[in-house]
Amino acid sequence: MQDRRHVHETRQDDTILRVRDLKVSFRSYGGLVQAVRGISFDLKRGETVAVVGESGSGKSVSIKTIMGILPSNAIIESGEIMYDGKDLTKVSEDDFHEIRGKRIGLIFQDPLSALNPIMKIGKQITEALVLAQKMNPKEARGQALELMNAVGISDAERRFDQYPFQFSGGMRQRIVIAIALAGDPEILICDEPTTALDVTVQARILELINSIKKSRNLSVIFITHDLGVVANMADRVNVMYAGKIVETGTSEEIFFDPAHPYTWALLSSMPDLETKERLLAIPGTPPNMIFPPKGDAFAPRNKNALKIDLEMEPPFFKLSETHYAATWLLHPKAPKVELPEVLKARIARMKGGGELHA
Amino acid sequence: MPSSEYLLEVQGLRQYFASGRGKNRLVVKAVDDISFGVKPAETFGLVGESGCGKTTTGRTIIRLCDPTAGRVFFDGREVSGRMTNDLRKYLTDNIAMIFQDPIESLNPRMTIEEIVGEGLKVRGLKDKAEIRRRVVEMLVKVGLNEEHATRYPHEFSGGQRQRIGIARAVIVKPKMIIADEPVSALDVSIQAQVINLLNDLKEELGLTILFIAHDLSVVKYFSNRIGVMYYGRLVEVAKGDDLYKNPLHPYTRALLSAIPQPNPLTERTRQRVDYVPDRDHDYSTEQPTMVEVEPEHFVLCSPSELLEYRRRIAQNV
Amino acid sequence: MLKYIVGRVFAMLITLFIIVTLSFFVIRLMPQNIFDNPDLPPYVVEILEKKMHLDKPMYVQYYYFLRGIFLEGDFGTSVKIRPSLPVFQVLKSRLPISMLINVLSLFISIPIGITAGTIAALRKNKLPDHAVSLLVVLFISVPSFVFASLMQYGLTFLYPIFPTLYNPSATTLRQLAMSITLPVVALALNPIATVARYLRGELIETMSSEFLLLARTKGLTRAQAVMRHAFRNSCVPLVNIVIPMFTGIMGGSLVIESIFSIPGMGGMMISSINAGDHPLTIAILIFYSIISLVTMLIMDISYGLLDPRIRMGGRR
Amino acid sequence: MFGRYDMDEQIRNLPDSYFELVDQDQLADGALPTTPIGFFKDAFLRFKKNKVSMFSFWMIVFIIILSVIAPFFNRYSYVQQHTQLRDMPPRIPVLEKLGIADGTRVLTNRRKANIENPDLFPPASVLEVFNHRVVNGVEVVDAVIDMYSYRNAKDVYFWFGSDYLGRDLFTRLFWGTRMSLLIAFFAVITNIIIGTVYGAISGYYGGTTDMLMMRITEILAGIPYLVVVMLFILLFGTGMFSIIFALTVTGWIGTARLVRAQFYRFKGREYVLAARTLGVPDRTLIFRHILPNSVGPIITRAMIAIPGAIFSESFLAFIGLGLQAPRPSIGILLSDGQKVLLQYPYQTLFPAVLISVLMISFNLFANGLRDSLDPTKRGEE
Repeated sequence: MQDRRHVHETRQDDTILRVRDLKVSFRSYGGLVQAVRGISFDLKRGETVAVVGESGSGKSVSIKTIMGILPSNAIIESGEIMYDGKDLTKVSEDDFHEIRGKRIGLIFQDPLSALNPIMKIGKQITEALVLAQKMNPKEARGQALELMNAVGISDAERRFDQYPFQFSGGMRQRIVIAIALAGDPEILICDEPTTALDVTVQARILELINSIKKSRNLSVIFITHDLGVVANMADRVNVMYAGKIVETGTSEEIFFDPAHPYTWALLSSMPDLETKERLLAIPGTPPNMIFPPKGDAFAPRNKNALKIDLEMEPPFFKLSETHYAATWLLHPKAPKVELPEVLKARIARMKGGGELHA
Repeated sequence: MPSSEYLLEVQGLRQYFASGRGKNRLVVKAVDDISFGVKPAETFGLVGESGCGKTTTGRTIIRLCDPTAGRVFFDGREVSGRMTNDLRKYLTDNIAMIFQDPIESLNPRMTIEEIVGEGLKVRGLKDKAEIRRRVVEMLVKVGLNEEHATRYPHEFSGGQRQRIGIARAVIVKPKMIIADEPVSALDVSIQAQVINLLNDLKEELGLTILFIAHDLSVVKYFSNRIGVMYYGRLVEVAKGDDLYKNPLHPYTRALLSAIPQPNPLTERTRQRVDYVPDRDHDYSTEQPTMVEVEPEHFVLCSPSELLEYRRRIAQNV
Repeated sequence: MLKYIVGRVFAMLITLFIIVTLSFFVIRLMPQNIFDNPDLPPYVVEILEKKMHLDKPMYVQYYYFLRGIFLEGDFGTSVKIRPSLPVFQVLKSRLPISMLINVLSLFISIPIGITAGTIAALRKNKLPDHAVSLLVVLFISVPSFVFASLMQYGLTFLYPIFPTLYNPSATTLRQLAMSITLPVVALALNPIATVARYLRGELIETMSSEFLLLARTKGLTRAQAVMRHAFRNSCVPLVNIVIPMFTGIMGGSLVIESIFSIPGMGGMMISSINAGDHPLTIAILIFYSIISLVTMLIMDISYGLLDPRIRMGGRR
Repeated sequence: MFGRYDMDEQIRNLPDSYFELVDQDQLADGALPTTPIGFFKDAFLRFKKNKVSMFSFWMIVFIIILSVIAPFFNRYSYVQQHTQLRDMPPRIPVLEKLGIADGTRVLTNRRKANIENPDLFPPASVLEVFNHRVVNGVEVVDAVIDMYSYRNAKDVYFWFGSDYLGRDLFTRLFWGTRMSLLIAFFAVITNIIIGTVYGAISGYYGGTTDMLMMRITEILAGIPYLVVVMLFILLFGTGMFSIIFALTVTGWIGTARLVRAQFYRFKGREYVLAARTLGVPDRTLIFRHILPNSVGPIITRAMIAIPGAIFSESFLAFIGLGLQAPRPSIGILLSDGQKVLLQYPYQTLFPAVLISVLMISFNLFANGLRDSLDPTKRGEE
């Protein structure tokens, strides 16, 4: 289970985006905030990769880096983001607008603040087509109307000339999706696209993203803190904590065979509709990223912390071809630590399949 | 008529907000004729989407706003009438509130000791050492320590602030607590801390809780009974398990079907149900009323819908 | 939108009415009689008083005063500066040059201020920003009449580039331009700084907004995103500060006109105040009020036009 | 692809003792690394770091102190006239030796005969004669004249010169500064008090009260500031209090709006609601929960209003509606100086510099204050 792993350079033809050892920091008044501390992951064509973590775990910063929209006080300390033969961390601002929109699209968390309040939504959808792709306005309008229909905005002709404040939250998010799709990108990055929405609206937006992904063969990076959403969307999952990926695997591996204590905690800290037992609370608070802890960043909050956790950063241990976790508990010399009872029970229940809505 | 069964009883509560005048007058029926009761030492969950009036309901009960119509009884005494000093004292002595936003709900200019101790001070406690002692005792109870008493809110993390908010509410020994989305602004890993703390306090102090949230999973985990709200109306009230096994109102069914579960197996096959009021109800001839379909399971429905619901229950059991 | 405009016009009329009423009572409460000239024989005073309805009770006088202004456009008669000339006539001769200077100051200050503010925002915390900030503090702090004096001494006396005083007999455009340059510049410095400071703040805020990020992720270049989204959005609230700016210019113009001896409303107002020609003073004040109320109205309406949330009946 | 460490030798052979569980059953919240700092102390600390604002602050203090004590530096009073010594140029001991402020004046285009006539110009007073030329057959020169010798007042020093009535401008300037500052301070204090009370009532009670009160301010604000001030002064005369009140008539509206907005915002804040549910009385809510949180913008506004009031006062003085003679204010000095600008520029220079420095200082001070009182920047260094 802990074999030496080599990077398979040969099998990268279906890999569309490769992130390697990315480190991003922010200059702040208090010091250098180490937001992302060396993450690596691949995005394959046509798959959805979820990045799960709580606020401050560095998930939004990593996708801002991919999009080249970091604020000016950010520093990319090291690493590369390989896309289409180019390293996106080295692409200049002047060239980056060729990639944004046309190749990589982004959907925002808050659809209200993401739309310009005083510009007609039709114009917001078409402006990139007209300005960046030199399409003539009439053609662009036709394409925009098509897109609006595709994302489920009915009565598109009339709504084309309306302003964002005339739409509901769910509709605004649909507009943002239409804008992201306007450039016909091959990668779609979703930054908590449903956090600001109600559950029923969220369900519809997730369905929409899934169906668009299929029909356009998109590769999706999906950022969220909601494991339910992850289960719904993701083929593969990266769990982030304190600026690092601590576990990565397929959706099934993460949900049914989690290996990192933080993943355990995430899975068992929130009740689902059938939970009765006491929740497993993670004590303490996430670390201050100006002074990230030595060793395993999660150790101070981990009931099963080992001595080495406080000294040395754990490497990735391989559990399967697709499943890796960075925790010393997987070291052969480590004591066997059982899954928490709550989690065991829950996984058993999950594997039994939901009797929900049979 | 207040019955002895309930500690808090809400009857036909309405809360309308009007804006504009003349032709521009716009009335928002934030809460529109809702009735429910909360039994002593139980947790009643109020769930619904943003703008459904659940927060307004909580705020109206504790009289942060005056109700447009309807009556509210607490322990047999009406608390919805004209505000007198006596009534205010009765209300504030018995019901406390926990708020949603851990940043917004603590005064940035006051120390933790002042914030938590304010309720004691208002109740006439003058002895500073005694206030200090009780504040520290309370802080320890919510997992903080004495050193934290002299601190200002901005020095704490979200979860810690929320625990301070709980300490502030509990220190005055209320009989009931209205918890308005106490965990929704917190990070996932912190939510469990707060939920467990609330659970412990509830056991230890025998608190009655009105728990308001939009997350049905959390509400179901935490509450004995649940009320589902939709656009100002209470559409279904039932015990948690009944609601989950036998959702009757189409909105409840839509809500349940929309909740993403952290389980890739079920998620991939999940069938979402939409709720379209105009399609799902025909109220052209019959008006819906709140009816007890089975013991302790109330649904807002018309007589013909009632028949249909009864039939469904019979099949399921 | 129509409702919005009607509402604004209505509010403006109420304000105007209040100003007129206040003015009326101020004249009447003036300690001395406006005909206290001992040279006038009593019967003349009597005739005059009759003609101006001064022998009637207060409320009747008030009625005539209102009627004069609103129905006949009659603001009264000057008593000292240009005796027995209708005030309206006096104003008419003085108005054009004042308006020329004021409107010119406003019109040059807005583009310059916008440019400076934009440069400062785009080069935030760099040299251009610091330079603009320095000038902003200087121009906002130092009163326009200090600048006027400074320029008058420096540019007309030490280095006589411009004429010291306004040249009333200017015939060519060049002469006119030369003689109003200094007053216009003196009046424009403060508005330039105000616009620059305000726009810089607005732009910096808008540039960190999510919709600007979205605009960039669409594939617009930074310049396109800033111009089409940040810039336009930031200019809308500028309308809010243009109103007080224009009234500020008109106020400043009183002093500047007197410094450069410009025969405009300002000079007239100062001399009428000092001479105690109250009907004239008050007429000028009412006139000023009307101008600034109309400016306000125009700005309110343009705000509505620029911001769809108001135009469509939404809320501000 | 994932780790910099893989399961290589080094890692496989880590000592066993490393892999013991740490006893971490008690995972309580630790003590905080920071020391508690109250809001105002924090603001003060941050303000102190802003060098420009600190400098402005000390500049303001310096000018205030001067305005109090400077009039006692010499033996003149602000009304004392020296009819023989009108429009004297500045003359300051010590500096005069360096050729600055030495009481000289350049007279241009004078007949040479006159300059050389000892009855007109005592020989000691003529320091330099230059630019000899002939105009219309008359010999004409320019000359540097020591005005103090010329007027036979060798031991007289008008530090900033004298005005058209021979009054000492140094004394008048700082007397004037004192008057201007007093007027500004009083006007602003009244503004802030009225505005705060009005805005607080309007914002706190809301509803119909608020609507009515806001309609009133809307109409008042529609009347141009200048018009109100002038009507007021026309009616009540040009005394100091009349000016103060004139500046207050509509000046408070801005404050009221600001305070109302603050109250409106804060009264809906959850901590205020929380206090209400605890039974905290209105008085405490206002003074303990709302006001302390809105005091930052109010202070900043007051600081910005002071230079505004100084400006308005000098503006009124300029158009003849200021304090009455012989009382000086900066505006009156400027206005007087302006009349003789081209002949005696120093009469304008000193008040112009003073008012500029004062206004710049107040504005910079207010900027720094605003930044340090901004709660969103709290804890930053």
